Amino acid sequence: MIAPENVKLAAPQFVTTPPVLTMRNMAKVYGDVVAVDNVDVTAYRGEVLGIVGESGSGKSTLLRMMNLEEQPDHGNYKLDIKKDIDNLFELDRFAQRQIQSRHIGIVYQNPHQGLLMKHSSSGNVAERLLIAGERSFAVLREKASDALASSEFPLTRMDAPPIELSGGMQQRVQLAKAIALEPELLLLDEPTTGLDVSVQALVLDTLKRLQQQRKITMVIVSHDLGVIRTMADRVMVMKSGKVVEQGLVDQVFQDPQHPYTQQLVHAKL
Amino acid sequence: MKLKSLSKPWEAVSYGFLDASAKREIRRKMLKAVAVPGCQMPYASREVPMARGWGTGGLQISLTLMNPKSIVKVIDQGADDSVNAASIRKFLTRVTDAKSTWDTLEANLIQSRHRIPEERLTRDQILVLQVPNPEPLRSVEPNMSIARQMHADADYSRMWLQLYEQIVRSGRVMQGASYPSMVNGRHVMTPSPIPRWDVPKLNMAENLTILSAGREKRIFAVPPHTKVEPLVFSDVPYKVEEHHNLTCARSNLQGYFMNEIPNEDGTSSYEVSDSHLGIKKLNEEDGDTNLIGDTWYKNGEWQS
Amino acid sequence: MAYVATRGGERAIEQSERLFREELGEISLEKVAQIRDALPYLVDRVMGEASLYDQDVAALALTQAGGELHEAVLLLRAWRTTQPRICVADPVTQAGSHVLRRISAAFKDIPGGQVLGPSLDYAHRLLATEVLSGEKYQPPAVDRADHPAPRHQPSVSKWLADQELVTPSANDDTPTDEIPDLTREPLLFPAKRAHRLQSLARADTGGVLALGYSAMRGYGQAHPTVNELRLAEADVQVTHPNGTKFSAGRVKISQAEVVSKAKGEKLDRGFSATFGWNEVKCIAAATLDLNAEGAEKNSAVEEEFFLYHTEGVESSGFCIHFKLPHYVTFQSSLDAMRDAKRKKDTPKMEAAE
Amino acid sequence: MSETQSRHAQILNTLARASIPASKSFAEELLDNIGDVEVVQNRTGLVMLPMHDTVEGTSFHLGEVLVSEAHIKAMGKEGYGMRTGRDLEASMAMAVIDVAWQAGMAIDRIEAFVERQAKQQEKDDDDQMRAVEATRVNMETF
Amino acid sequence: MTQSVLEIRGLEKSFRMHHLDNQLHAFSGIDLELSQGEFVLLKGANGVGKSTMLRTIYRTYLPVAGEVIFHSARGRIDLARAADIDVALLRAEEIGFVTQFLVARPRVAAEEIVAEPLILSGKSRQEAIEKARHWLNVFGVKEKLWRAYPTTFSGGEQQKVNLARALILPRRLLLLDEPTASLDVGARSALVNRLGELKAEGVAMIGVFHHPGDVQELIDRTIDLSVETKPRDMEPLNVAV
Repeated sequence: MIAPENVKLAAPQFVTTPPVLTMRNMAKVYGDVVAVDNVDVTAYRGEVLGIVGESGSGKSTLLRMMNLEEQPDHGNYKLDIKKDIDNLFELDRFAQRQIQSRHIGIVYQNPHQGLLMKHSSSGNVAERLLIAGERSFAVLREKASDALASSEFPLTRMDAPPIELSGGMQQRVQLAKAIALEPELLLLDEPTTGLDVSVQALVLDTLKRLQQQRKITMVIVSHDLGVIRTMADRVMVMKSGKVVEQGLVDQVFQDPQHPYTQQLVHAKL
Repeated sequence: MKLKSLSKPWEAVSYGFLDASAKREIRRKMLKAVAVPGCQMPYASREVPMARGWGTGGLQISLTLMNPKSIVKVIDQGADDSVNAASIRKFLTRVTDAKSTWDTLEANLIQSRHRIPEERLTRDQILVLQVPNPEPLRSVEPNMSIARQMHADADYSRMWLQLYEQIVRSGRVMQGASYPSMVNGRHVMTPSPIPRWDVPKLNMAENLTILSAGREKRIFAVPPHTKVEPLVFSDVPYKVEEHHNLTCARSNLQGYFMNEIPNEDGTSSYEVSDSHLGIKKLNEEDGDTNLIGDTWYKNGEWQS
Repeated sequence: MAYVATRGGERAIEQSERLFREELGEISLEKVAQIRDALPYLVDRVMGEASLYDQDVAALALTQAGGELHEAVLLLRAWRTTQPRICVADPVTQAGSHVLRRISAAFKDIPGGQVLGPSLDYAHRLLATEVLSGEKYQPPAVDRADHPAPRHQPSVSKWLADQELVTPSANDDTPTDEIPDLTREPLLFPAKRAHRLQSLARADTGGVLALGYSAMRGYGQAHPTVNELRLAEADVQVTHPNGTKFSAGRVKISQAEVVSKAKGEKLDRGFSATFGWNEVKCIAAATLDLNAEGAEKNSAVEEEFFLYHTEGVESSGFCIHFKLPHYVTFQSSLDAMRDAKRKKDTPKMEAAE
Repeated sequence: MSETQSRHAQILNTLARASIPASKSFAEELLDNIGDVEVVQNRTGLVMLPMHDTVEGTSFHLGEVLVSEAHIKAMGKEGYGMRTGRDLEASMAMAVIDVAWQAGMAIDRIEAFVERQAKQQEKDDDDQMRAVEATRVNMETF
Repeated sequence: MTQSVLEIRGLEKSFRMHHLDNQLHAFSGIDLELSQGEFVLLKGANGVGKSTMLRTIYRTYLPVAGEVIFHSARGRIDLARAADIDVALLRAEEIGFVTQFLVARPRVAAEEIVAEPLILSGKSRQEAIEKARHWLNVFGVKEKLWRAYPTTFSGGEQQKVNLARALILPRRLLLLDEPTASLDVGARSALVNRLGELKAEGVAMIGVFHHPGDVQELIDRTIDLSVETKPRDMEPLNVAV
């Protein structure tokens, strides 16, 4: 018999490049609640890793850890771009912020979390470049408009503040900000939740195209199985802080192994 | 023997008003501030007999630095005779028995609100600037705890962003006075609300400048020969106020920072902001010579 | 002959101060005594906000400032800087204070009983207009009880702790000389609890009330119930050179402890105390203390927000400093505005050059 | 605490709150026979008054109390007076009475003076607390 | 001697339905070998597990026993046990799965969708688009539709776009799950031609066809699953890949 777990743990035979992101034994407890319970994550260059689970499953906490916003109780986090650093969580706050601002992009569900709503949209993007030390106004303008254009944001509105824009446009500004420095890792936390279905499709499409063009490694967290199915190559299913199942996205959706995944898939399909 | 003969009369005010422990704390914090140029050092800030916001920060520094040999100049908005300058000068000399002067060249301690004199300061002079808001990040981050963390991280992107936004909206950097400046390549400080005209005077200056905010309880410093660079984009140059070609209606001085005086007919006339510089000019016209010292600007042009 | 500017400024400020003082008129010991005796609660408020306890000096400050509260507090605080610090007294404890009023709104009755003491809480607020017609108002005397109330009262807090409804307070064994003092060291955040409570003790009554009230109305996260409110007198316990401890006299203090209505298994609590009798400040300040834990950044109940903004001397000083000339900074902004307008009027943006 | 020290504390407590005119005139009487007095300290100043918070037990400063202080040496003893307020002569009077009591001078008269003052203070306190007791809310209503 | 592409031994698939506390058996004991350029037809009655088998090879379904040895250009690998990331890599480069269903994305033009596999495999955009237009033309999609969004197309037109996309890139192994169903005559013959070309290029194919007659001339071997295995029930989920 073939145990599904063994398949999951099989060492890659053909893919020999090291993973872009490797997390081992990530754990976080809030009070009495175990938010993340010894989770391992591996993500390879150019792939889209989906994480599904209900609210409270720990998926967002895990994503915040990937963004170095949240420190785990224990665990090991390595990014390929910083090969010499065995565990990013052992770095001081300052060094973590350097990595966060230069190598990781994030799109939050709530644009208020990711954007300065009253600054210009281009300024929101420019801030990322400023953090990285860009000091030419002309270059800031150029790079901000490039990033906005890549996110399919209409450049006629590049100096409009996000507060005057629709939800879909706000997410494009977030996306432009996230990709402005061409990060190795793009994190998406429920990026389309709360948008109209049609707008949601457009934003997902932009994401997909961008991901393919730039071969970015993307981790997308959502409770919406449809979003994960559209976007992800591989998927991890989380429940109560644990990964109950992971696999290729079609396999997890069509031949789920774990009782919880079966229940989830049956309920949602 | 009577109780009266044993008891002392009821009165006690220390020399220089502040008690020894307060002066000691301020001296220590000034040393720290000099050691880490541009970094804000918190201090207790004692209450003095003047309302907060009226120069109590500068006053505490002056009171700590002064001795009976001090010659102090106090200016407010460039003027020695402005009401608050007069009030502070009166208090300083009363509690220290020091001499006061209006002449920048004669003073060894200059307490100022919002201006740096036009005549170059020397290594033997200390400039004390009164600071209302010591935190350059205040406009982008009102929370002090977060702002402190940003300084620790040298994270000034929000400040740059503010300049970016101003150019996007108005076509130029709109920051008037208090132009945020990088000190010694590490800490961004507010040079207190001096006009942009005065900021270059801090860069690699001969004199020590101490900046002190009494209400906000912060001291910071620009030691002599320290870099002070206004935050500017590499392709958008720093611009001082366009006062190069203005002429003082009273003294005929030209090429210094001016005050605009609205006329009844809707036009404006101008008056040199460094009031004692104007007085010297008038006195030179009356026959005195060489009253005006070396100045940072000549004919409106910066002299490096 | 050298040109000399007229010293208009110095003359003007001198005459301005004279004008103010002339209108107030003579200040005499009798006048100060009258203010001290007629307005004890106002004197209390000034002593509390100045954090300097002396009724005579506080009454003098009030008289000299014509009743301008912020000025009076500033006068006292500035004078305080000139006085040497002799020593630190032993800490006032709940058990050691002489209680003249104590009530709890959390319980109908409490060990030791509800003692109203002097209060207008249940009085009808009617103006004694007959006084303006020349009649005298003579307050009726208190019908004294045949036995005195106990000097000391048990604390409601202690009872709650015994019931395990609150986490009992640990005993702070900081030597008195090392108790943090924000008049000698800067306030930094997160603030030491001793700094927070000291700052609230000195805070502006109106400011604390406004922010505390906003928390009570729902901008905070916890709703207060008064667990125990006390007006008391406390001994100033000092030490004779030979080591004997004694009380150098008594001062009036007020204190309030509030509790949140239970969310978890234990009640959250807030505390405040101040010099003088000033109940409203203590309840409002204790409400801020109650709400501070885990408060949102930049909300009114966040420690940094309320401590900075209830410092009466700083806030009033900063507010009136806007009367000082600002023409240099204004000029600098005007220059930028005019330049920006010129650029708008010409088509090309300099920034894009 | 020794018995003497405890008595000393009672005397100091009483003297600190004693009538100022009475204390002064009594001290003046004592002064005639005290001999040389060295004044170590006589000043007004501040006593920091901390308090225990009932929530976390933290000691914090309520503020400062203005006191007058007198510290003298006479007859081989150190006399000390401190009372709230700014009256330097009042604290000096306290120090004088204190130093005399410690030196065993005019003990009977001092004890009698202290006794009178203590009684008066007791009476004032009792009157105040009976007024307070009248404001007690009787909760046993049914 | 042609090279072996796929060696299946003792392959078994069943589905465990936790919520029904039930085990659904699909097939067991399958052995199969496939060489370069070989075309194998899977046949058997409805519900015998033909599609299930294709999906098990593709790893949409996890086999419960047996081996699926694939001779990749990179070496030999057991698809039943390979790491997900390796399977994903092989799907991108060597193993294609062709169905009649298109997963179109909004606001992506037909030619972009078709060109995508080529772009992902590293071809230049221009070259990929040219090839895409060629194949759209071959499968009979009118030129005016090339730059339109397939989300608005009829089912038949979508299917053509799908085939063009699925077959644009030569693979080592193609799994064909009734790709001809409901195709019009022209498209069907174009498909058969294309499959023939691919076969000639050495692509190994294994397929399920509703009308095997359509591909009669390509078939090298037929495997009857009704004989090979004992089916007990239908597939649990029938969801398009």
